[in-house]
Amino acid sequence: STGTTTGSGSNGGDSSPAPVSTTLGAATNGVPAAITAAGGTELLTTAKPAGVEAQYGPVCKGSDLGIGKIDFKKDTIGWAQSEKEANPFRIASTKSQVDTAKSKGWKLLTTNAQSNVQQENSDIKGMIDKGAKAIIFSPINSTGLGDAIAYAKSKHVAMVPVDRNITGVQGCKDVGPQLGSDFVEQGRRAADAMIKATGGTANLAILLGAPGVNVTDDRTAGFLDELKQKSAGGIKVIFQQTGNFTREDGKSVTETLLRAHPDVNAIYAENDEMGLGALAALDDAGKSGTAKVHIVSIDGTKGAVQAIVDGNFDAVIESNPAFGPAAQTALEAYVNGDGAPAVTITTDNQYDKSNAQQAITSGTAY
Amino acid sequence: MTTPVLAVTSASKRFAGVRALEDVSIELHAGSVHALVGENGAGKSTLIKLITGVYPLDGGQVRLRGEDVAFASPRSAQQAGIATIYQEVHLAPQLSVARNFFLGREPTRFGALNLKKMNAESAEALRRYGIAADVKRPLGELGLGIQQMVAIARAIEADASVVIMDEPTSSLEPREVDRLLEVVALLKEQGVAVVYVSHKLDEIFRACDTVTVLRDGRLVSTGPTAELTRRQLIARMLGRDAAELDEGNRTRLSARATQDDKEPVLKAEHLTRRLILEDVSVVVRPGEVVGLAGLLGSGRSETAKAIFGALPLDSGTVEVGGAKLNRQTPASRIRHRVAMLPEDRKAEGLVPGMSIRDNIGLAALPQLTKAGLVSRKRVDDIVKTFMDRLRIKAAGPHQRVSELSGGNQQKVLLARLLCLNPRVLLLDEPTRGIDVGAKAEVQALIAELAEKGMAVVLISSELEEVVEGSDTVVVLRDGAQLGRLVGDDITEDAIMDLIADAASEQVEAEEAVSEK
Amino acid sequence: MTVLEKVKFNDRTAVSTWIREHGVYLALLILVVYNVIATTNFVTVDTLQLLFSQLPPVIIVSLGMAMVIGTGGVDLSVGTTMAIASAVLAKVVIAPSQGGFGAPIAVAIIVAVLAGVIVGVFNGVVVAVARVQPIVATLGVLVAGRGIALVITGGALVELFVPFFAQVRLGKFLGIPYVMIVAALLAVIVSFLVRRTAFGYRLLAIGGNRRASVLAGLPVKRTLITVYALSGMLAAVAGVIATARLRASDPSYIGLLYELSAITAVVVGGTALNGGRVRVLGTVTGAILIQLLETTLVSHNAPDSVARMVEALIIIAAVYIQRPTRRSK
Amino acid sequence: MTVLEKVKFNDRTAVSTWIREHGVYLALLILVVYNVIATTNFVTVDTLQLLFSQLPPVIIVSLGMAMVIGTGGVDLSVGTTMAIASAVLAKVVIAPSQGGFGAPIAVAIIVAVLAGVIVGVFNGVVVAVARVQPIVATLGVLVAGRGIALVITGGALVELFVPFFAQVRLGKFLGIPYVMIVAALLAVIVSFLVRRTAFGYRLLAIGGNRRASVLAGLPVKRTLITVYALSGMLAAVAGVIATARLRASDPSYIGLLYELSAITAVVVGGTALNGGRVRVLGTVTGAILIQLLETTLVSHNAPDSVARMVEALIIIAAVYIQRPTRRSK
Ligand SMILES: Nc1ncnc2c1ncn2[C@@H]1O[C@H](COP(=O)(O)OP(=O)(O)OP(=O)(O)O)[C@@H](O)[C@H]1O
Ligand SMILES: Nc1ncnc2c1ncn2[C@@H]1O[C@H](COP(=O)(O)OP(=O)(O)OP(=O)(O)O)[C@@H](O)[C@H]1O
Ligand SMILES: [Mg+2]
Ligand SMILES: [Mg+2]
Repeated sequence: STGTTTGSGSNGGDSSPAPVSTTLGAATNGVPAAITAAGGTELLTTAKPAGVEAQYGPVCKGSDLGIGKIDFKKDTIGWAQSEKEANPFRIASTKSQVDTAKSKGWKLLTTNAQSNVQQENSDIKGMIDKGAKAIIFSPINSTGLGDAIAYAKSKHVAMVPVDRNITGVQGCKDVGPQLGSDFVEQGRRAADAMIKATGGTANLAILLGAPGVNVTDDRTAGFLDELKQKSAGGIKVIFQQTGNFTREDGKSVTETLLRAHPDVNAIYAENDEMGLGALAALDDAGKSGTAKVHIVSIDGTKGAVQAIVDGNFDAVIESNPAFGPAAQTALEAYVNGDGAPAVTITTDNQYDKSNAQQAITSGTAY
Repeated sequence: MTTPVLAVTSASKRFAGVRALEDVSIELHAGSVHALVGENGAGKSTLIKLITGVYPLDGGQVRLRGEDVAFASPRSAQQAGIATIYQEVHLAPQLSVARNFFLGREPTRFGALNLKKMNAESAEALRRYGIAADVKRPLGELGLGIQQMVAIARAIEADASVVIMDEPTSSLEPREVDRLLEVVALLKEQGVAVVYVSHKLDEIFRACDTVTVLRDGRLVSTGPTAELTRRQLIARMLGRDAAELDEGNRTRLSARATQDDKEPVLKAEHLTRRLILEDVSVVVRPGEVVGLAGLLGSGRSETAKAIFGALPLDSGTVEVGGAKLNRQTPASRIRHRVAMLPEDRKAEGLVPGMSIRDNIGLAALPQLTKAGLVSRKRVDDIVKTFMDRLRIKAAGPHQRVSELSGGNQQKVLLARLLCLNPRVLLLDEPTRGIDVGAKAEVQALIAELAEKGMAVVLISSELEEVVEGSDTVVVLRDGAQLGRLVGDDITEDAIMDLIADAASEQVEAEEAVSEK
Repeated sequence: MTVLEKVKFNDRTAVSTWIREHGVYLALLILVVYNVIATTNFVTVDTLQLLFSQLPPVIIVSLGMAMVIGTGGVDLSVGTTMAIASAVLAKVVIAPSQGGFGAPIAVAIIVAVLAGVIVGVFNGVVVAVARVQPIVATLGVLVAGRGIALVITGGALVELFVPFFAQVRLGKFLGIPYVMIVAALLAVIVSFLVRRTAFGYRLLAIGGNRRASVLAGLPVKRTLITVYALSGMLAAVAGVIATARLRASDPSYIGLLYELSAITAVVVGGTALNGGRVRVLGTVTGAILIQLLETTLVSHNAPDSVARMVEALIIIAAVYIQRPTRRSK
Repeated sequence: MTVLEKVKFNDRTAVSTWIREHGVYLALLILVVYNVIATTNFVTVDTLQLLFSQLPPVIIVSLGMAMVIGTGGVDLSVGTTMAIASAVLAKVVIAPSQGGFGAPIAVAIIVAVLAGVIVGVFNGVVVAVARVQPIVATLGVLVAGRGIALVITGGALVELFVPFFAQVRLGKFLGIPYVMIVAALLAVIVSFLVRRTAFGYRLLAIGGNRRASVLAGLPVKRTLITVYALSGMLAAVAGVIATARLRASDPSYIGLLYELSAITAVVVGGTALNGGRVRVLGTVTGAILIQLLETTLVSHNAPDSVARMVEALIIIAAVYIQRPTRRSK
C-alpha cells in the first residue's frame, strides 16, 4: 500500500558491547532478578551473526578515517531519528539520546526523517553542513543512507548507527561503531514464547509489519524458521496480513480475521502496537484473555507489558531503544579513545507473567 | 449540373430520446454558397457535426467528390479539406491568438514550431479581417466578437475545398459582417463550396446562392435563394402560411410617452475602471430602454457588468431607486431587483449540468426558499409560468439545459431574470444566436416589459436592434462615452458618425504626438 | 412542434444506460454474490456487524468529500482533520495530571467537532476568498495538519479510558451498531441538504458554473465556506469515532490516507470530479464496496500486493463504466 | 482601423503583475537572502553541492508532472513509477544467482526507463481512450504500483553494488554533479518541447480546451498518451537516479510522496492546475524553492511540526500570489 509508513519497527538496546565494557543504558541498571531469570539481560554474544568480526574488524578507531578528536564541550553532534516520535519506541529512543547528551553537557542537534529515506539523507547532510562533528543516527532501513555516509566520510565526520544495522558498508571503513540488534533472533524468541504459551498446538495468525521493510521480513523469517526447527507442526499458520505496525490496522485486520477464522486462538504481532490493536478487537468480540487467544508481540512497551499483567498477552520480546548512553560512550571511545567495538549486538529482555509486573513498577518497560 | 463536392444523403441522428435529424439530404457545389436555415433546434448544427465526423451517423451517407466517406473524427474531415467554424467559439482561451489561429496546422521547421512565422502570418491574416489584436495575447482576454473573428479567419485560411460556418456572425458588428461576406464572396470565386448558417436573414439573401430550410430535424425545402422572398423563407422555417405572418416589430416600437417626468430608477454615474472604463454614465427611468452602442470591445459589456456589480470599480456610483449601492457585487444588485443577462451564455449564464427548472429558479432562490428549504411547488409553478410565457421548447422542465438549442437556452436565462420581477433589466446581446421567430418574441418581450415600467439597458451587436428598440442610446468607444442620442435622433448614421468622428480625432491626436 | 420527441428506448440502450448510472450498485451486488459463494462464514450476522463497525468513519468522511467534490473542489485535508479532532478530543478529556483538561466526554466531543469546523472554515476561506485552488489549499492542511495534531497530544499515542467509548464501539439498537445508525442518519441529512435545501441548490450551481453562480447573485463565498466547514465537521465526527474504536488518540495514524478512500468512494459512487453533481447513495455504496472489497481480500488472505492491484482495477473499472457518454459535452 | 488598443500600464500595475507572474522567483530570492544572513555556513560551495545532489529526482519528476498538468490532468502515479523503475532496474541488473538477470547496467537502465514508459502509456490510454478522469486513472497506479514493485524485487530492499552508481552519485563536470546536468538538460528539452514543437502546442491546446482541440482536428488521444508516457519516462529516470543515490532498490520508499512534491513544485512555479499552460522554469524554481526550504528548516533545527506548517504556508502563499486575476474568465 501507499503513503506514509511504518510505526515502530524497532530494535533494542540496553547492552554492553561485547569486548569493551561501557556504561550501560539506564534501563539496565538494577534490572530485577526476575527479569534476568526470564531470559533478560544476559549478553547474547553468541547471537552475533557469524562472520561479523571477520567482516567488520574488531575495533573501530576514528583516526583511521582521519576523524579528529572532538571537544564535546564545544563541538556539536547530531542525532538523526528515522521515524516520527509518535510511538513509545521512537519517543524513548530520542529521549535517551537527548537526556544522555544533556547529562554529559553535549550540544546535540536533532532531526526526524518522517520515515523518508531521502529526508534522512538530507537531514544528516544538513546537520554536517551546520557543523556537526559526529552523527548518531537511527537508519530507516538497513541501507539507503549511502549518500549521507559518503558525505560524512568526505567531511571526516564520525557516524554511529544505532538500532538497525547498516549493511552494505564496510564496517569501520564507512561508518564507525554500530549498535544494533538481531531481528531474526527476536522472531525466534517470539516463536519460542508462542510454543511455550500454546503448548505446541494452535491456529495461529501473524500480524505482519509494514511490507517491504527488513524488520518485517526478519521477524517473520525468524519466527517461521524457529517453528520449523522446533518442529512445532501443531501450530498451523492460518493467516498472515499486514497491520502496518499500527494499532488501527492491527485492530481492523484482527476484526476481519475473527470473522473469517473464528477458530483462531493465537496471534503473533510483529510489534506491540498491532498486538494492542488485536487485543482491542478481541475485547470488542468478547474474546480477550490468553485462555481464548494467545498473543505474543515484540517491543516491550508499557502498554503491552501491562497486557501481560492483565492476562491478555502471553509474552513480549523486548526491543529496548535506549541507545543513548551506550552510543555516546562508544562515540567517545571511537573518536577520543582507544576505539569502540565494530558491532555491538544488543540483548533484549523478555517479559511474561513472571516478571511483567516488576518490569512495570521498576520502569524497565518503556 | 456538376457533381457536388460534398453530398449528404438521408442523414439521420438520434440523441438519447431525441430525434435531432431525420432523412436529410443536401448537396454542396464548388463555387456556391449554401445557406442552412431553420429555427433553434431545427438540426443545423447537428447536420454539420455529422458531416465533419463529430458524431457518427445513425443512417445515411456522406460523399466527398462522389466517394463514400465516414469521418471518424473532425481531424479526418479537416485533412480531407473541410474547414469548419463551429457554432460556439471553440478555441483554447489560455493560448495566444496566434496559436489559436494555427490550431491543428501549425507550421514547423526542423520539427520546431516556427513561431515567428506564426505570429507574422496570423497578425497579417487578422489584419485582413480588420483585426489588429496583439497576436501574442491570450485569446480569452479578448471580447467574444474578436474571438469569433479569429475562429473565422483560422478556418478560412486553411485552404479548404469546403468551408462550413455555423453562425459565424452571431457576435459580430455590421462592419465585421460586411467584411466576412466579402470574404465569402472571395471564397466562392476561388471555387470553394461554402455552407453558411445564420439567423440573420439579410445575410442569407446577400450572400447565399442556395438555401436549405430545416424544421424539426427534417428537410423542408432546398432551392435558389433568388426564388424566395423573405416572408416565404420565414414561413417555411416556422411551418406556417406566408399569409398569416405579420412580420411586425421591424419598425420602431410604439412611440412611447416620454419618460422625462419620472424619477430615474437606475443612476449609474462616472463609472471608471482603469484600462477598461472611463467616466461612463447610464441613467434609466422606469419604462425607458437605454441602448449601448459601440464597436467590438468598446466597453458595452463592461459597462453592464459595472452597473451589475460584477466588475470592480475605481470610482463611480450606482444608485437604484434612489438608494446608493455601495457593495459592488451581483448579489447586492439582485437584492435591489437589478438583473443582468450576460453576454456569454455558456460561460457566464447557464449551469449546463442542471435542468431547465433549476436554471430558471437559480437567481430567485431566496424568494423560493422557506426556512432554508426550497419549496418544490413554488419552483414548479414559477418555472411552468415562465416556460409557457416565453414558449420554451423542451421535453419538460427536467431536461438538462445543455441539451437545448441556443435560442431556448437564451429564453431559459431570460426566464431566470424575469422571475426576479426586476425593476432594472440589463440585457447583453439578448438575441444572439436565436432564430427569427424567437428573436421577434424576445424583442416583443423587451418592449412589453418596458411598457410595464421596467427600466431596460440593451446591448446588441445588431445596430438595427439598438436603434429600433431604444429610447435613448449611449455611444461608447474604447471604454469612454462619446455621446447620448435621444428619441428621433437615434439613427444608425448618427451613431456611426459619432464613432467615426472620435476615431479621426484620435488619429489626429496621434499624428500630433508623432510629429513632435 | 418540437423535435424533442421521446423515443422508446430499445432494450440495449436501456440496459447500458442503467449500468452506466448504477454501476456501483451492480459492482457491490457482484462482490456480495462472490462472497456468498466463495467466502467461508460469509453469510452470518457477524459479517454485517463487522462491516457496520468498520464502515462509519469512511462513510462519514466521504459524505463531506462528496459535497466538496460537488462544488468542483476536493478536500485533501480530511484525514488530517480526523487526526486533529482526535488529538483535541484527547487533550480535552484526559486528566489535568496528564496534561489535559479533564473535561467530560460530551464537552470533549463538542470541542473536537468544533476543531474540525475550524479547519474546514480555514480551507473554505482559502478557497473561496483567497481563491486558491482547492487541491492546493487543502494540500496545505494535509501537509501541516498532522504536525499540529502531534503538538496537541505532545507527540505520542494517548490511550483513552472513556466508558462512553465502549458504548460507541459496542452499543447497538435492534442489532445495528449506534455508529452505523449515526452514519446512516448523517447520510440522510446530507442527502436532504443537497437535494432539498437552498444550500444544496447553490452548492450544485457553484460546482456546475461558479462564474454563472456569482452573476446569479448567489452567496458563493458563504456557500463554499459552509461546504468546507461541513466537510471538516464530518471528518471530525469520523475522527471521534475512529478514536473510540481504537480507545486511543493516535495522531500519526488516525485518518491516514482517508482522503484517498473518501475520494475513491465518491468517484466510484458515480460523482464526477468536475462538480455540479452529488450522489449521496452512490457515495455510501462506493464506501461499502471498497470496505467489503478490502475485507474480502483480507479474509482470503490475499498478499498485500495482489490486494492493491485488485482494488485499483475495481476503482478504474467502476469509473470507466460510469464515465460520461461521448455525446454529452 | 484597430479595435484593440494597447494601453500603457501604469507602474503600480506593472509591479503587481510582475510579482503575480514571477512570485516563485521572488520567493526563492527572499529565501536565499534569508539564508545568507541567518544560516551559518550557508554561503559555501557545499550548500550548492548538497542541493544539486538532492534536487535532480524532484526536478525531473516535476517536469513530467508539469506537462501532464498542462493538459489539464494530473499524474498521481509518478512516485510509484519511480519505485517500479527501481525494482525493474534491480531485477535486471542483479546476478542470476540472486534471482536477477545479471544484465549490464546500461541494459538495466534502458529496461527500467521502458518500464516507466509502459506505466505512462497505460495511464495515457486509460485517460485518453477510456476517458477516465486523470486523477482516478493515475490513482489506480498509485494504489497498485508499489505492490507490483514489491513483487518484482521479491518483497524487500535489494542492495545494488554497481560501480556506475558511484559515477552517478559523485561524478562531476566543472564541479556540477552529472545528475544535475542531466536534470538541467531535461528541463531545457521539456521547455523546448512545450514551447517550440507542434507536440507542445497540441498539449497546451488540449489543456486549454479539449473539446475545441478535437474539433480543430488535433490528434488528442495520441498527444495525451505521449504526455503521460513522457511523465512515466521522466519518473523512471528519477527512479534510477534515486536508486543510484541509495545504492539500493527500496520499492517501499523510493519515490514515496513524490507526487505531492512534484505537484507542489509545479503549482508553486505558477502553472495552474486547470491546464493550458506549462511553466518549465517556474517548475524548476518551485522544486528548488521547496528543497531549499526543507534544507533551511533542517539547518535551523525547526521541529517537524513547525517545518510542515511553514511549508504549507509558503505553498499556499505562492499559489495565492500567482492566482489568476479576476478579469480573465
Ligand atoms: N448532445 C446532444 N444531446 C442531446 N440532444 C442534443 C444534443 N445536441 C443537440 N441535441 C438536440 O438536437 C436538436 C437539434 O440541435 P441543433 O444544435 O442541431 O440545432 P440548431 O438547428 O443548430 O439550432 P440553433 O439555431 O439554436 O443552433 C435539438 O433539439 C437539440 O436539443
Ligand atoms: N480580461 C481582460 N484583460 C484585458 N482586457 C480586457 C479583458 N476583458 C476585456 N478587455 C477589454 O476591455 C474592453 C471592453 O470589452 P467589452 O467586452 O466590454 O466590449 P464590448 O463592447 O461588449 O464588445 P464585445 O462585443 O466584444 O463584447 C475591450 O478592449 C476588451 O479587449
Ligand atoms: Mg446550431
Ligand atoms: Mg459585449
